[in-house]
Amino acid sequence: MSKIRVSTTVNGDHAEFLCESTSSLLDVLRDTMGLTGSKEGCGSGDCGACTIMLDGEMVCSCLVLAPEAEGRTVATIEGVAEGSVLHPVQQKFLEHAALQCGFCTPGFIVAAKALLDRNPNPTEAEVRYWLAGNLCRCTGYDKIVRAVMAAAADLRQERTPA
Amino acid sequence: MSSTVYHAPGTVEDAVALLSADPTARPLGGGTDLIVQMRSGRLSPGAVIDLKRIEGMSGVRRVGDAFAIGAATPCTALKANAGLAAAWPGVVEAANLIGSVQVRNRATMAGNLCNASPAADSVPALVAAGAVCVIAGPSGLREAPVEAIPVSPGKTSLAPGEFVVEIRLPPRPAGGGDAYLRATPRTEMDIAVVGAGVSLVLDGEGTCTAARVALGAVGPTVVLVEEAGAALVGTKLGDDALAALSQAVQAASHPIDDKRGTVSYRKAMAGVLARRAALIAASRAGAKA
Amino acid sequence: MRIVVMAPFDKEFFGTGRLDLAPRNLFDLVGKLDALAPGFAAIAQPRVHFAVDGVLETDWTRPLAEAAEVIVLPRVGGG
Amino acid sequence: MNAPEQMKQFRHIGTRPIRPDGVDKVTGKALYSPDFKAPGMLWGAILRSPHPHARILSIDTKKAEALPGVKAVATGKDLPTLESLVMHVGEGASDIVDISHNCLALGKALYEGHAVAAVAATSPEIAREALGLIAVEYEELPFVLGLEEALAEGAPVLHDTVFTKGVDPKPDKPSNAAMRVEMGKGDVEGALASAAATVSGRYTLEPVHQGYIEPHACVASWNGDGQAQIWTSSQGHFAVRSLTASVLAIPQADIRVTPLEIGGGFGGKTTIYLEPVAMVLSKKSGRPVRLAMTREEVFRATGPAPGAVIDVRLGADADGALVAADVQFLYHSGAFTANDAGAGVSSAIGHYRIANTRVVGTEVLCNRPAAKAYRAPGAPQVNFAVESAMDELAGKLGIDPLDLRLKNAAAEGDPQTSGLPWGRIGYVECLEAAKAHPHWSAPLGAHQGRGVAGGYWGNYGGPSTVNVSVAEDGTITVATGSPDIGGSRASMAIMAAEVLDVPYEQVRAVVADTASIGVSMVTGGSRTTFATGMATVQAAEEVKRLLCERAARMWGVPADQVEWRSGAVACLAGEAQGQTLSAAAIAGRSFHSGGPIAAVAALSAQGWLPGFGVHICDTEVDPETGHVRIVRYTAVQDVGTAIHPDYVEGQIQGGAAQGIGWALNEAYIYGENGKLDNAGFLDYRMPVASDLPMIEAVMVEVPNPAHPYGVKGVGEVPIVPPLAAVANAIHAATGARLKDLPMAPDRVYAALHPQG
Repeated sequence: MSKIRVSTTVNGDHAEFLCESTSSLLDVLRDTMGLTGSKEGCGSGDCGACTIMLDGEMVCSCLVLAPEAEGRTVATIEGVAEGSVLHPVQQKFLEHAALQCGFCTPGFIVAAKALLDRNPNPTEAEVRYWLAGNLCRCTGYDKIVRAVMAAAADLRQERTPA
Repeated sequence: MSSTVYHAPGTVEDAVALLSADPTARPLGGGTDLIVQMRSGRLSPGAVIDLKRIEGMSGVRRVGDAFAIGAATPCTALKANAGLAAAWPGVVEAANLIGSVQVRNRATMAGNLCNASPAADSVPALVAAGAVCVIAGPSGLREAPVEAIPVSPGKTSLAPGEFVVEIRLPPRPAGGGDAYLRATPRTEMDIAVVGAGVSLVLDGEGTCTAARVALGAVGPTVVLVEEAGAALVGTKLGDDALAALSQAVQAASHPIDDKRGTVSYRKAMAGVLARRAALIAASRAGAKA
Repeated sequence: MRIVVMAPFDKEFFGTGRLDLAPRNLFDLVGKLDALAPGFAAIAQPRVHFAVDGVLETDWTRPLAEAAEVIVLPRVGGG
Repeated sequence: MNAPEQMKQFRHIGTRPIRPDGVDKVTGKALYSPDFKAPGMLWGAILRSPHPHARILSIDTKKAEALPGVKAVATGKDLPTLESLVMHVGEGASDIVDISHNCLALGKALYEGHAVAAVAATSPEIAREALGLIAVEYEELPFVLGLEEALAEGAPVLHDTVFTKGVDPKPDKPSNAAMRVEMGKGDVEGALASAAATVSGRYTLEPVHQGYIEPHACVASWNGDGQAQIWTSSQGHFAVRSLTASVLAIPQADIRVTPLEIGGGFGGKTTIYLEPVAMVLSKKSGRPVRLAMTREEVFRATGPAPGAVIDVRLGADADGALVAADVQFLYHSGAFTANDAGAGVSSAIGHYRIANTRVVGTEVLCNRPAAKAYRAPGAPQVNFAVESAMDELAGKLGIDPLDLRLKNAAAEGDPQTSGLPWGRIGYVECLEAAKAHPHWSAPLGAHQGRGVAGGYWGNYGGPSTVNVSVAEDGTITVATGSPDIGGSRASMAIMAAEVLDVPYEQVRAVVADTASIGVSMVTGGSRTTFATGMATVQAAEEVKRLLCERAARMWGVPADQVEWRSGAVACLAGEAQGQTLSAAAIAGRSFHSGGPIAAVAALSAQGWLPGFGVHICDTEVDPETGHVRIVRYTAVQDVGTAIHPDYVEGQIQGGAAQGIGWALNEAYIYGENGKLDNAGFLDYRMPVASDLPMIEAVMVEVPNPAHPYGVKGVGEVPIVPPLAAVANAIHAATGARLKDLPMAPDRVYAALHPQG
């Protein structure tokens, strides 16, 4: 069977790839495009390690067929920092030691950024429920939640300079 | 090698033609069930028909005081529609219990319905609300109540070539309110051990004039329990009425023992959740009555 | 010197939990124990810890002339 | 005892700098096992047994081999026949024959998911298709999953080569009881008979999985000259090397294992599953081969922690002094003899002073995946039973549960279960800190209850190699052989910077491959900060000595006329008196003063001490649904000295969260057919963020006198107390004593509504 040609935008750049009809977008990102920051922890949408933004909404890229990306906009962990300047969520994850093994971290950062982009002042409960689709086995979530709350505070400050 | 073909038709007619051409073809909405089943090898359709490129398939339309929800509308988009969320909070909440935010940004109520799992979260709420499906097929469009779609786990009443294009919710009745609750071990990312949806109408005195109660995961399909609704009608939802509701619900529950729950626990929870959901629905009805 | 052999090695190898031997060091002890129960030396490194006068000792070259008691006990690893 | 180092003012120890590998991990650049690709690489896949117990009559691979794109097929017959040899593999002892047969079954499939054959092909799709073309003829055999069932007369016996170890006389028949370990002293029955208060109970637990988010994966490339490379993540690449070499019967130095970033292990990545198979496929195909597990394969084929049946009896006098303890338990080994029973025996009751004790543990073989280490392996199960019984005893005696524990708590010099005296342990300090913590006396709401439990883990030391080298500009590289699973590069850099009194950023720590550093034991047993840290300190001290010696020679003064001061060498006498030479000044000219400056420390660390923890848990139980919410959680632990407190707290919080998951919802669920029914994260319910509150980690510091900075292992202890802490809190909230894990809503509901 011939492969499908897909034309899309990834982290702001035009990208084209060939894929099988049933390849996941995650497989294409990782194996075809070399963007291995998105991880596969389960392949069934239950762990969130493959979280990306598709047309501005966060989704599990393991549950998106690669051909579905035709004409759409994809943003991955690799595009979160601006060059060498980390996004406040990334910076706070470092400062709060919100990662141990780091495998779930890209998914958490994409998801946390998506939350703060729409809700700059989330409660702890809102953070916890928003991130419930991202499994972390190392941290018990404590430092992750603190890092996201701290990043939110940082971003609010940035938006309303004193 | 993958033998599944991917199609993204631009019209309902094309989608029907593609589905008719291959009885193993499956419509693809959010894919959160379909893709998992394909990956695990439980399902290998000859084709997947992506509905999202069809005009009007994504989004909530207001039709007078009623609502038409496109089959490819993700669950989170329901929450974003203030009118819908105010009119049918139980339905919107139910759809937004499925999976995680990531999953709900893709998952659709039509997919939840047509996956035909007895534990589908949005379905009891839709049934309680009296929702109707618009179905496209080789002979055009037809309508069917939501509860008529699933016939057994994984099986629907849809004929070859048919797919759900829209779910319609009626106008919220004056004095109406709805609610959905489920029991799960975790707070999120879980499958309902039991789910209960209640939609009811209260008159100015607080007396229930109409009620529909539907249950998930207590039988091979989501069930509408008419006796349970009847137990509320004519009452002010006092203890006796709620006890009668629980009893009716339990009598209509015929669950199985599986990895997610036991028969006795499911029956017990059906009673508890129906009662709690009825009280929430009533408070919502009262709030707007 | 008193050699105390704990479970499961007492029953697995020696049929007793008490031995009296005069090893130069723990390498020598392993050799003497293997002579009593062939096969012990093969499992000593992966499965056995020795305690000399109440303190775990992983250096088997340490002279034992002054020691009063060696305990042979199961090695516990971690995850 | 040494002077306590902690009295000193530290420059770096106890600070919280950003980890050196942090930016790679928050930007997605870090390379984990599944991320690695080699040029020309083939994609492998493994065929697994659909049966829990079956004889493999034949495997026909011809059709698979004929499929275009398939380059190699392997079965158990492609692995060499080995002599039985027990090896220490970091978390315990395993027979290399068992490890080989677990990588690829030979003769019999012993559990559903047991690897039976493997293929390598030019694409993952072709590899998967080829699996379907392998014809395996099975003769299904009766299977057994339960502990008591496996020991019953007439039960299917997994191995006709296993005769129970640790019983006298030696059995003359093979059985599923792989090993029996018994320790004790005194007259247990007599003491129980005359005790003022006794409690007894039977506790059960299902197997649980470590649940690391990164599935196992590796790439292997084995050349015709016998030399090979393996890229993989593991808790110990030297263990990967020695085990793979042993399974393949080849020299260890012919394999170079490059450690990739590891996405969680918790004990489960101290062994091998894929590497020898990828090696065989690579040799057959002449190309690098990647093997990676799906999540489902991880659940079906990699190590769960054993389930258990535990019988406990405790007796105390009227004042609450324990007089007797009898603990007898069975642990699942799964398909091959495992190691947890011995640890369970050592970890059951050693935290209390009890004159009359009997602890008996038995390893039981059954048709489940081979049990593997999981964070304090063997301790949480038996602790759940003992600390639940302690709670019940406190209730019976009318004594506060913390006071009952304080009254009996073991301290330095008290005997362990083995009879050895405890060293400088901190159980009493933890109990006192828990009692003084505001959580212990905070008010509770409706349907809420508070539970407490204490526990411990022995920790370990062992072999580590560290190379500290100074670049020409005076910056320092610390290379260790210990995979960094949760921030250890930061801890090593902190310790080296402390020794050298230089800025943290002047020191960079890396994990070196097996060809670039000496042998190091796995990152497991809570040993890395202790043992590899000790080697780091030793090597850094040697570098400091070398720098001083070089400076003295540069100045032409005797070595005792210089001194290390604020990260530089100061001259104390002669013409250069008052001058200083920085590391950069010395190292930059080191080619003319004797050569580059570097030091290796290779040691077997001794003097490790166990860690103790006390956890306080508040639960709220919905009486109508049995749903348990964790309202508040405080974990107190003696950590010796916290080198990087953030990562110490992180260990405590993560361990507590895993323990809470174990307590409430995690369990392997099997169908009647002997197949695992919940091999995925949806139905294997690990806690999600919304299931947990903040977990307050309280670090008590009782320094270890044997470590230069007082380190005690911290990683494993925190998973020990939560099981009972949660159970005791549920009891406090509801009056119901749950003795079977998990305490999922249906179980709690059933306990609250016994009549249904």
